[in-house]
Amino acid sequence: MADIKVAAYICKGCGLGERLDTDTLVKIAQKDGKVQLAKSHDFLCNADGVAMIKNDIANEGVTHIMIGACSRRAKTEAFFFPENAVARANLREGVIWIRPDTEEARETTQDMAEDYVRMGCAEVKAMTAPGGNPNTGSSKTLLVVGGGVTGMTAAIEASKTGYQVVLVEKTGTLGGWAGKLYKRMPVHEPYKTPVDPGVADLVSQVMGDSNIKLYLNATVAKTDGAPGRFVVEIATESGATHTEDIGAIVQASGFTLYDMNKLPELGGGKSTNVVDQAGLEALALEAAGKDGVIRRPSDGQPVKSVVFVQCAGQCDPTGKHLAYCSGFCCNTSIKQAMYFKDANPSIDTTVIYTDLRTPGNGEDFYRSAQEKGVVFTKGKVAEVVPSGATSTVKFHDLILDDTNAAMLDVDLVVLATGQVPNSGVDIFAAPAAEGEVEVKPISILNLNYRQGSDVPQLKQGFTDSHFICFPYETRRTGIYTAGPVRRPMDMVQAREDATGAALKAIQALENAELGRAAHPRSGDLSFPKVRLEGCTQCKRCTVECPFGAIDEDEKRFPLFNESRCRRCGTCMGACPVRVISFENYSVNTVGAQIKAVDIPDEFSEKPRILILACENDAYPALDMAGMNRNEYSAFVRIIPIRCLGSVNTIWVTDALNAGYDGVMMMGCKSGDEYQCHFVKGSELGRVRMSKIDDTLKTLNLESERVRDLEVAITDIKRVPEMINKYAEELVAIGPSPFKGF
Amino acid sequence: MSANTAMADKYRNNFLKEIEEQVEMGDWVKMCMQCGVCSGSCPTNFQSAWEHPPQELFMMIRAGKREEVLTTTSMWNCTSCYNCIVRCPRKLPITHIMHGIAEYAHRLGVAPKMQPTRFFSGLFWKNATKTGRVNELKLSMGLYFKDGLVQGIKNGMAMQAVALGLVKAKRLNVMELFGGHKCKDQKGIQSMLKKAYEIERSRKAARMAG
Amino acid sequence: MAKHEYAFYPGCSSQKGASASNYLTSVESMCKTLDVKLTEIPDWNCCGASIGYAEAGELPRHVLNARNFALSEQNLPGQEMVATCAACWLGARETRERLTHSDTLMADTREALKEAGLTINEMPEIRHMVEVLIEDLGFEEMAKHVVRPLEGVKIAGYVGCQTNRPFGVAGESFENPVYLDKMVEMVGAQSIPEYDMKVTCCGGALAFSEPEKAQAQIKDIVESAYDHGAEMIVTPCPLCQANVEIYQGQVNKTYGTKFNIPVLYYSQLMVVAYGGSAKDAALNGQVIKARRLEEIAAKPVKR
Amino acid sequence: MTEHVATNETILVVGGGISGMTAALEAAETGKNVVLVEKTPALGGRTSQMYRYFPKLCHPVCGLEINLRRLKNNPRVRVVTLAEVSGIEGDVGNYTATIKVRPRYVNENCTACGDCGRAVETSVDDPFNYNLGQHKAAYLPNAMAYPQRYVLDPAIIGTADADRAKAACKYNAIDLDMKEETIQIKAGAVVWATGWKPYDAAKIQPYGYDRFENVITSVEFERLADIHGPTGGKILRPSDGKEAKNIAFIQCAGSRDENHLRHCSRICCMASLKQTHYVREAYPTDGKSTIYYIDIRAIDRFEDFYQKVQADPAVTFIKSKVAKITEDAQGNPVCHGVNTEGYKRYTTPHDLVVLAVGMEPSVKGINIPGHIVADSSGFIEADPANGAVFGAGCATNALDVNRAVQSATAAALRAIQVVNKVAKSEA
Repeated sequence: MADIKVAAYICKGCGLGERLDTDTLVKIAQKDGKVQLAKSHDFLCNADGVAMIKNDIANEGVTHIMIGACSRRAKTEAFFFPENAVARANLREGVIWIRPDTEEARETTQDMAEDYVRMGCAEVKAMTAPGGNPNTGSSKTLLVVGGGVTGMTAAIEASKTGYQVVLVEKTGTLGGWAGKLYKRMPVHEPYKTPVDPGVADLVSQVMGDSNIKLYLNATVAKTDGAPGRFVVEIATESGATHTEDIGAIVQASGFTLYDMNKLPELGGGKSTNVVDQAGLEALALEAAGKDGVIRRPSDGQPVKSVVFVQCAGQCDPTGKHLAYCSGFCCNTSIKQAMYFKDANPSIDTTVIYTDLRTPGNGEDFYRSAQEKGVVFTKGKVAEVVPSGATSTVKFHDLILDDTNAAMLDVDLVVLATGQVPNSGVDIFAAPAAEGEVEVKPISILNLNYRQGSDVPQLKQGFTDSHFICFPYETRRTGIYTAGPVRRPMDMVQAREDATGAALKAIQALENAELGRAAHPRSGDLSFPKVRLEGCTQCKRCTVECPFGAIDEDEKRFPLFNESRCRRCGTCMGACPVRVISFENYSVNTVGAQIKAVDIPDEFSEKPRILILACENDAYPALDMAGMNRNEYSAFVRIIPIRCLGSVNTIWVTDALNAGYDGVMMMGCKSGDEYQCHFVKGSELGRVRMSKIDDTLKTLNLESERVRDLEVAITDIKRVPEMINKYAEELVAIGPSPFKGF
Repeated sequence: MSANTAMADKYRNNFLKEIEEQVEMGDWVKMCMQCGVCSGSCPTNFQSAWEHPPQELFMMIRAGKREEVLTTTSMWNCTSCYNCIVRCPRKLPITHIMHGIAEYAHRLGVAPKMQPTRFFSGLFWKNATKTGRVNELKLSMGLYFKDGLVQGIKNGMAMQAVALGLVKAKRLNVMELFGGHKCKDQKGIQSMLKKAYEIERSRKAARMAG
Repeated sequence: MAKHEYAFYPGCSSQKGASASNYLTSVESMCKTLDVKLTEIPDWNCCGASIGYAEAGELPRHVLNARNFALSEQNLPGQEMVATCAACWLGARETRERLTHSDTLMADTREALKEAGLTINEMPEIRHMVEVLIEDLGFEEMAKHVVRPLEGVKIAGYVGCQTNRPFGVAGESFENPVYLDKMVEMVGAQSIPEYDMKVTCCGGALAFSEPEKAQAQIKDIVESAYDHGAEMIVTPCPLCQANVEIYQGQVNKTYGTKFNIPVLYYSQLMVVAYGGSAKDAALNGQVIKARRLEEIAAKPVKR
Repeated sequence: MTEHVATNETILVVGGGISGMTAALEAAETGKNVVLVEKTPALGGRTSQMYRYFPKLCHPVCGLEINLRRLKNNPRVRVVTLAEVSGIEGDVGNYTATIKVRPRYVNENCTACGDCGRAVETSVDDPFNYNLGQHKAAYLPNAMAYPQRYVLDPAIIGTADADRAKAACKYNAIDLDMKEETIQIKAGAVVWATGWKPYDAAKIQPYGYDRFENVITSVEFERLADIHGPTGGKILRPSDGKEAKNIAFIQCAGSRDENHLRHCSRICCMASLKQTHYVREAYPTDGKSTIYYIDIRAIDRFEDFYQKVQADPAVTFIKSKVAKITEDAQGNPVCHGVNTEGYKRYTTPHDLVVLAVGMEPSVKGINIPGHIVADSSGFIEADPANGAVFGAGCATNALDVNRAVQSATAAALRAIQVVNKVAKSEA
């Protein structure tokens, strides 16, 4: 390690000076922390205090800084030293604000502060300022997969921003679903009448754009590499494959209408006069090409009555069909009903729905349809019975509570069947059971990743993302999904989504070149380093990485693709031989803190509890508990961690061996509704820790000595309560037998 | 063939169209989104339920339930309080539609025969237009005696206290039975109204033809 | 030359010996004090009222009102039409709205009017007396004339339907209009803003045809007034006044209640507060005597 | 966050809610300089006042924490709080925005130690809690507030309280002489992300929001459920502090109504479905929710959330627009109406009524500097006439958070396209 100079600064402001013996803290930093320079300051975060630190960096050659003041979440502008390794000992939110200001509490409070100073010094010494990722790529070309409205929009917007685009479309024409439409819902006021889909315009923009390289009748045969340096093989109809260097990828593979043949009870597949929404668009286009009269497929007679059946095979709680609502179909049926009414008001058009869903200005569109005489009936369609050239639609009229309601002699029935995402292979799907025939969907990206060929999916085949706050963050860095493959959506949203995805892709390739991490640790220059000599090829890191960043080289050793890495540290937590580390976060930076704590002997009646707290939720919750002066035990020592997934069991065993009486782990909610910003981190951490009991047995320790807790950022009351309760329980269990060894 | 069957025949199975063309404000019926705020706002619906509240009538019209709609007593319970109108999120003039459907049912002669409000409504109009001004006494008497002499006397007795109070307070004048208030130009009023009916009839016929 | 002049449309119920004759009397005295000149529209006719709908149809109803417009325009050019009856005001105003928004309807109306030798060029504005008081005079002006405040009298302001919906008095809410409460306070009495039946329908014309339905409404209206400690009820509408007042006896029979609360017009309160006699206020016109008000009316005027 | 100089390669983002923060951060993390202007004293906006998000029931402040950390680590974003854009001059690639900055009376020395808050005696309504509660006139806007810096309410300036605050501050962070100032910011493109405001429930007269204490809005209900809220997360009703266990949720309070908002606000149904979980959470055994609705708009992936709530026996769905609310002797709001599914009349008392109020764009009524094309509801429409002023989030449409973030990210790219052109032309 290059020669480092560590300086510790203890702040006396915000009551620290009054509540703590800061002179002792300075001595502790020197004596136990072994820092070369230790100072205290009345008001460290003000201009003068910061100037002092800057001066020490400039003139004293200080490289490592330990700040004993407020939480690492506070005063970030003041204590901003990007060139240096910095650790913060949280003496304010973490000590004086959570302890009573009483004589009897004074000693334990001081103990706490002293330990945090020791820990801070130990941590910073184990850190180095990140040097940056050496294996960056510099390709500035985007790959867009899918030539529908979403894909074309992404391509056009990226080009407008000044980037090269490779656009791959599996069919012979651009346009996708939208290309098959007669008209679309209006996008500007007035929201009254269907308008031209505007696809032709998009197509000509793509065609005329020199930045966009178009492959038709082509698919992605292989995707290799990482953001900034993807190598993509594109297979074309002719059999020839082309190789492209790609910086980032937008997957806009769109959707397929749910197959109406799965709905025989609604007449699906039983009669040519029962069509899905695509079928109706085709009839409308055909009519537009002739006399404008939409005709009955079976015998070409003009349609005089049409019924639209909403939620056909959707919103189905039984699990037989789609569980979700596709969102766009109500407006689509309204639009299609207008095809008839605008052409000939005397055509009877009825929409049968359970909940009509026309958000935003769609409400105007709904009103307009009513004005045009489209009849809306709240009902559940039980059966569509085709006979001869017409059909009978049997339904339960929910308003008139008529279970035997029926529409007779209906010329045409349109089933609104909804969207099924084309998201490729579900790489984490359970293998087909015995006898069950497995129809594997075709891969979209053919990723040459250790973890599989496509972007992981969440529920119902839609690609996984941190659904609410960070919708674009898939589990494959530099690959962004957009359009109905991400969630059901209409054209307006798809275009918006495509534009956003284009930005994320551009951002990814720009940052990949600079070696900067992508969301959520955006800009982090650290990256995992591995001591291959120590590696046992157990493959846990390659299996567990939530982002599929790690492959295996030909010698079966883990092969890190740094620019795929999101810096969560899950690999580090998974590694049984502890050969993986980050410059600013490692088994050592945490381990050193654990060891730095001064463990009183068993007679002192001062138990010690180690808390490993997720820095995204648990740690802020503890901070805010402090801001609210919600007190908790002085026996805890808290270490923020990047993610529960990064917790290496060695920390726990080391702590217990060192005589800690208990360990609490605080991570985010896992499972389908996960709240972990690294998607699977907390889940993987939990799985790992569920096995800790065996370790405890070998040490013959009670299983109560380790506790795994789900903590949310709002638990500012609950967490202190849990801590205090646990502290009491440990007293009952008695001190750890390992004390004083 | 009765006016009713003529119309039913004319509009075959499109009752909604019939209502739109033949009923005052009928073309608003299609705009209802079945929120039910009208039904919930109606005082008489809450005192003693309507057979079919407004929003349900609108749905029945769309469902082509002609017979049930035209023969129900429901619309006749309207007190013209206008609560439904001011609360309707689609701004349907519900009060007027109710009156309109009632008037249409009455015109076709299918409205419930002895529905008291139907009777009173007609009575009121005749009373008012006969002389140009309402004669409250004749109006009340007319109403009491609608079910014949005996019932009329009963009704009269029942209302005696009320009537007496009004007489004492000089707010009911027995002399009204003989003559009473009236407009000078009654002839003008009569022919004016006659003309109005002609025009309205021809308009509705035209709509049906067109 | 009076401060304010209007073409007056009293309506059938306000005629001599009719159910709202006391309303008319009190309005006349009120207007004298406020220097408002009302000139009755010669040979005015019935508005048709909403209840006439079964026979009326659309055009005849409007033509009937249009005749009054024509007469007003012809005989009292430039003057706005003022109605004291809520139903007359509403019927007339509705017609005016429809005619303004439909040229066909207007054309048809003109054609029919010809038969009576009348025509419309400019339809007059249709105002309710309450609007005139609030908008043209204002509370301040009205208050000026109070010489005998109705101190300590607690009065429920019963607005009812037709002065309130669908048009209403400008700036008032359909659910909780406050102008009557303001008037009550203006005459020095105590208002009951929380009176929750203030816009409940009195049953309107159903009071005649289906009394039990109307009386169920009336019961709620009166009961709530009692619950809120009201000594009397005030209203701007003849039908409300009649329904709520004269059926209390029958309501008592049906529901075993002991209702006997006076129901007055705002104009009657004002006349008394303005120093007028019981006669000026036509208190003798009450079926349920407003004793308390009569006592006050007997008191000397503070000057 | 630092004080970089704005040029016409800078992107100005107006509004510091989740849309504005997203646009700002996405642009900054793509290497652009951004000035982020926020009207209130702290970033976070409307979502930071919510207790949980649908459909995951996670906490908005969790995402806010991440966004704030991104911001703290990113020198490219300059944040200006208590600031409103009063005018925008110039054209695509070369705008100058005039920004009014209201005084905070607290400077960067503030450590958020809280001494001034303890010293001050006056309390004022707390807008963060929709005025359901009060806070001291020297206050930290909320627990997650960024900048983490106290604010003095103008009401106490010139009073003894202001002097108390100043005297209490050991770090001379309080500057009572601060005045409103007007600054000018150059920008090549502008992202307009001023979000939405809840529709004024008092205008929905039949529901008596202005007359009945126990009729509240959906946004207020969020504060009741939130641990940081006025009741510390207990669902107690305003009139008497009684536990509100039987709660009515009324949909389309303002939305889909030509007397109020013509558009559907999209989120309200989901918000109410989500809030039934709050009732369950607070009163697991005897909490009851009733949802009065016209159509439940649980669009796309939210449908299964709807199905889960439907399966909850403690939740009842009634297809009905409540006609009116009255109050009974016990102060219970009583809903009157008709269930239109089969015509059933009801008169039902509840402990508390929550109006799912509609979304009104904040831009409505106020005149956005530089003529923006808006629809009749006041939402900004995508239109070439807007030049390089791009709407984002709920300023453009009634959107849920997920869609707002989408929209903001897209707007960021549109802005980047403009400043990239500027950069090219200047290179």
